[in-house]
Amino acid sequence: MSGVAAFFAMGGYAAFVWPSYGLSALGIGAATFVTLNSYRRTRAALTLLEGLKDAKK
Amino acid sequence: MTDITSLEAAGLACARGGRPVFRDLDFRLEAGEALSLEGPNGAGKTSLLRMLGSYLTPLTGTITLTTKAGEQITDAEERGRQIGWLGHQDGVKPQLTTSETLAFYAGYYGKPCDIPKALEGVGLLRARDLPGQYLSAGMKKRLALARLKLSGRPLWLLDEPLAALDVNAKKLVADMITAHCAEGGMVIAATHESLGLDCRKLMLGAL
Amino acid sequence: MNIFELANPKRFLALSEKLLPWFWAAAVLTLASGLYLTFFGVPPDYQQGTTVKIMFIHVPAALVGEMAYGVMGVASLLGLVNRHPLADVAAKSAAPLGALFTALALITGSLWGKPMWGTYWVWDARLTSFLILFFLYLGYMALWNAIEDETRAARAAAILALVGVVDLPIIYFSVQWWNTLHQGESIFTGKIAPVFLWPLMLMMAGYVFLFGALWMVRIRTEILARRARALQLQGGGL
Amino acid sequence: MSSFYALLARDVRLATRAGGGAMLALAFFAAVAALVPLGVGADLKLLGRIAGGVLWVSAILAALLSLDRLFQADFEDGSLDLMAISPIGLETSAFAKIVAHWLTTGLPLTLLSPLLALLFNIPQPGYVPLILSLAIGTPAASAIGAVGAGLTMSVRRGGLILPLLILPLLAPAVIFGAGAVSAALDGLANGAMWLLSAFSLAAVVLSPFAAAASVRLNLAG
Repeated sequence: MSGVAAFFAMGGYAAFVWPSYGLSALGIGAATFVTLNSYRRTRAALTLLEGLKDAKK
Repeated sequence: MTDITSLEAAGLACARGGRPVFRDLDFRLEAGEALSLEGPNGAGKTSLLRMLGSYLTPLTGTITLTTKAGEQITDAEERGRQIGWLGHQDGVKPQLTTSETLAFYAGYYGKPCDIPKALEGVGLLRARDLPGQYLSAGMKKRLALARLKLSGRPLWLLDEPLAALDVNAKKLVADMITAHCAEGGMVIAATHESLGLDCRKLMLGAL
Repeated sequence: MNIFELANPKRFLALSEKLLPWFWAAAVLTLASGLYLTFFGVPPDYQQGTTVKIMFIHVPAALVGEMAYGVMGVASLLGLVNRHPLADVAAKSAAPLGALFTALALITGSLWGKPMWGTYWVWDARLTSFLILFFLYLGYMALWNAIEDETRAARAAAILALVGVVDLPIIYFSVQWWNTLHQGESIFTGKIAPVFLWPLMLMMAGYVFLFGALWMVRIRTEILARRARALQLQGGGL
Repeated sequence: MSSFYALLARDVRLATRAGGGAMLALAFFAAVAALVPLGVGADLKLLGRIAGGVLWVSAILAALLSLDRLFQADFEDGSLDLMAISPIGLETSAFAKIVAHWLTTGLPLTLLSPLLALLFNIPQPGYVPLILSLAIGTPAASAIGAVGAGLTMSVRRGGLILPLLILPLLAPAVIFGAGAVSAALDGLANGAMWLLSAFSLAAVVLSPFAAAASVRLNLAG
């Protein structure tokens, strides 16, 4: 078995190691994306509102 | 009963859901005085009453009760024990009869009283064995007035006391307030219509 | 004059502005090096074979899951004691992250248990405690959105978090006691070979920095959202 | 102290009168206990082993049924405002309500449990520990449940999320309670009853403060 294949085989436990790393990466990735995205959207909405408020003054 | 000589409110401010309701409110009430809070809806009448009643913590400002011995009470819970509260709802349980409700409050406030006489005082003697669920709004308010009277608390806070009352019930409220003030008690009422007695007025909502 | 602006969050916004880049950098660095060591630096465990690699993401997730609840407890106490709205925002922002990491701990824990005992769920003392912790998070978040009024929801959730923090050690003890009663299998043999220590430390640091960064961003989002809402309220009045 | 007993007596009377929660909890407890063997099968030996756990869990669930109205009813009809300014204050009033709730749900459940234990064919040594553990454990359900009732008081249909808030917190009670029963059946003396008493005592002593705080925050709403 070539080095790469051996690496992915994880000593026969691939079915457990990779899903746990995969799911963790998925969970953390999703959380990071949602968090950063909602921050960006909220800041955009706020700058819009503040722009509106200045325009009204 | 009347060991409170004055109520002092200084710099009171209140906000609801992020919007200011009133601010820098000052007033003073002496024993024997009645004060009527007037103003449009949303002016903060009920909020002010709930602040005085120790339910709502003021955003800024202080409320102080001075006792006959000159002691200053500012702690909310301690102030609460000087207050007779009459809110929108009357604290009447549907399953308990009028005398059972009054007997409970007599025991709960630790003020033993002659139940039939107290019921007669508010014109509810006929309904002494009527369960709460059959009482009309006016009768429930009368029962609440009887409970207010037996509580023996010096500072009465009344939220819309005249709502849902017929003419002679309104007169009953006016007589009770006058009698309470005569005994050195204090009354603050939030109301839309005049209480039917001469008393000080405090306009809210002029923000 | 608005309740949420009263407690001036400008200081926090400025502070987190400076800290965030460092947190992100630290998180990436420690996680990258930790993963590298995990996959290339560490020999398979003589007992568990390569499944031991799951430990390097299970233990950090569990650590952050528990730490987040502690953080929520402290923030709730500050919020209740001196009515500081920023503390409420901090507690509210930590909960979903804590729940996520606890869930990851549960998932990786059961995946780690499967090769050992043939079943995905082992009533092991630690896993059971994490399961209960996960329900505490669900209850906390459910209470937040059950109450409309913002300030009341904050205070109610703070009380629940404090009751939870007081009860948590008792839950851990009772589960431990219950586990000895039923002699459940335990995944963690307790002693960790020194060679595993370095990657584990790195991964734990990585998860903590990650939590810190995500937490700060969520707090900033909440502050800006409340300011936007305040503007809309005032906007309506103009 | 007469205020304490006045409130206690009133709450007991309200719970036992029409519309009160007392009978509801008993009926629910009996229904769940009768339903489990239908699901699990009639193997008496198995039922005997799981009886402690099943009866304990269903007793706790039955106790939670009537909890969401513990403060909500008084909140809606204005009695809670009066309790907040009563001579004994909210903490003692909350304690009185917890005791009243236990008298009208926890105690009846405990008294009914031996009867339901018959359905599960619990071996003879299991009866006394079952009754004792329920008698000691159900006050913790009423106490911590009262905190949940205070927290969800202003929530429409607060009763739905109350179990989610409370059940994780009651895990130690279920563990020690059911543990005490199974310990007695296995002839072990592992102090489960003492641990249960400690947990229950702590819950009953501390909960009134948390419940009063949660009521106070809702009154300021």
